[in-house]
Amino acid sequence: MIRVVYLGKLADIAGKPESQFGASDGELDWPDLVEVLRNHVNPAISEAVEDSRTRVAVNGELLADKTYLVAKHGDEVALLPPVSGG
Amino acid sequence: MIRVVYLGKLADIAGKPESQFGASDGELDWPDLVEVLRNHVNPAISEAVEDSRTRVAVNGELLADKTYLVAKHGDEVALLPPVSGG
Amino acid sequence: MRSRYFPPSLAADPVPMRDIRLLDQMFLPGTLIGPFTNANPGLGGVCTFVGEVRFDDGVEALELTHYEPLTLPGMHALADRAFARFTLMGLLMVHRVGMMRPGEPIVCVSAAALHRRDAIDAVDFCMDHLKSAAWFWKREKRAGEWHWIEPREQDHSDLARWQG
Amino acid sequence: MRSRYFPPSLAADPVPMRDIRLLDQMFLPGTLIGPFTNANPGLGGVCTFVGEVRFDDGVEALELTHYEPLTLPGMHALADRAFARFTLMGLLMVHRVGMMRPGEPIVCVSAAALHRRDAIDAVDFCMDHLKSAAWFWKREKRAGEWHWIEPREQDHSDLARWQG
Repeated sequence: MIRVVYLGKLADIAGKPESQFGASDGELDWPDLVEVLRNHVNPAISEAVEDSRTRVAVNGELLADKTYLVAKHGDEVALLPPVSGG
Repeated sequence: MIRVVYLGKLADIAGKPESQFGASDGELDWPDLVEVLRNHVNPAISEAVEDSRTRVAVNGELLADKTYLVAKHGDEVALLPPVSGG
Repeated sequence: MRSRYFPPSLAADPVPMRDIRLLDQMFLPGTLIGPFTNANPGLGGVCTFVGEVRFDDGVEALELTHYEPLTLPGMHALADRAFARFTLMGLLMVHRVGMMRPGEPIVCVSAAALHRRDAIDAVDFCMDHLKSAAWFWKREKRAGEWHWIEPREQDHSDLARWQG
Repeated sequence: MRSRYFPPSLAADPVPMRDIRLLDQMFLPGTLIGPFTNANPGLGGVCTFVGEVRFDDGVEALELTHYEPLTLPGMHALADRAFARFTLMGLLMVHRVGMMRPGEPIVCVSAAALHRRDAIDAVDFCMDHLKSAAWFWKREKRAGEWHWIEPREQDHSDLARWQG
């Protein structure tokens, strides 16, 4: 299983703080993630993570380019919207 | 009498913290002060107050141009060397 | 330049003092700053910034969410950059997470240095970079409802001050 | 821009809080900063700088001479300029005069504001201008002898930062 964590307002959009997804071949890449979010959570969260300002971390490591995501069984994928001002 | 106060290292140069000077016509201008310091205190203090960085205040008011000094009986003239760094 | 005399306690321990914390409970900045100052004997100056939750119109509470695997490492990486950029003796960086009321301290950054320019600039630098380094998301409660606070343009101009 | 809510105590007393002092005895900055912060309810941030007498090579003591008719008015005039230049809620400016030992606090400037940029910049501004505004002369005692400290070039470049 791969754990996906929704931070900030993404948790509101997803309607939950995190999800667990299985990957048939043991790996989840960026197109897989966008699709699994659309089909198994909701289209709004799928669109929100595609926003260019949404960053992705795998096991606490920020990805320079989230489209290069490769998550494996046991990984934690964090979806990070832009940080708040004020 | 006119009170002249030596601040900072000017007190060391003068060898005292202040002097009292009388003015024959009741007024002391800048050339008078330079001369009275040279003749009645010492030449070194006279030179030090002529240094362009030495400022002058009369009764707590800084003079924009010390050469316009006019001190009257009862006035306090402060001789201010540049403030220390550090 | 005059040479410097370092008191024995400092000479024996030249490692810069670093105190970085995330707190999920109310804190009193004075209880941190006194010991921090005393832990840096021989300093020339200490600059401290304390931010409090503002009394903004109708705001009842503020909640800060963070992502633990990024927040503390982010604060340490920011401290590394501050130590590399400024000549510091010590750096204290404390941030609240969780729910806060208006008037409560939310952040405290304190820098000790031999020279005041380093101390003041390090605090300024850390405050400008803390939000982008440490991944905090804020929401505020108004009339019983929570609202996320969006990023501001000001944050980008704050960071641009330190480039080049 | 969100509008701001001012707590009743502040709304009833919109005059900025100003605390300017010359002290001829040792002081503890913490005992000033706590009450200062509490006197400014509704603030967004407080920036504080505390300068201490450094442990410079062989320096046994530092003495600050001032000229009373200029010093306090000079500090008040500087506070006027800080209030005119920055949006401040309060300003604390305390300076020691007389004889001090290494490690003792010599100056404490604290600014409270709704926004951190004002608080930090006001402290920076006051520290850069304090020496030229307030007419302090320093001498230090090394090996039992007093030596006057001369002006430094750095002071001029500090002031130039705020021009234009």
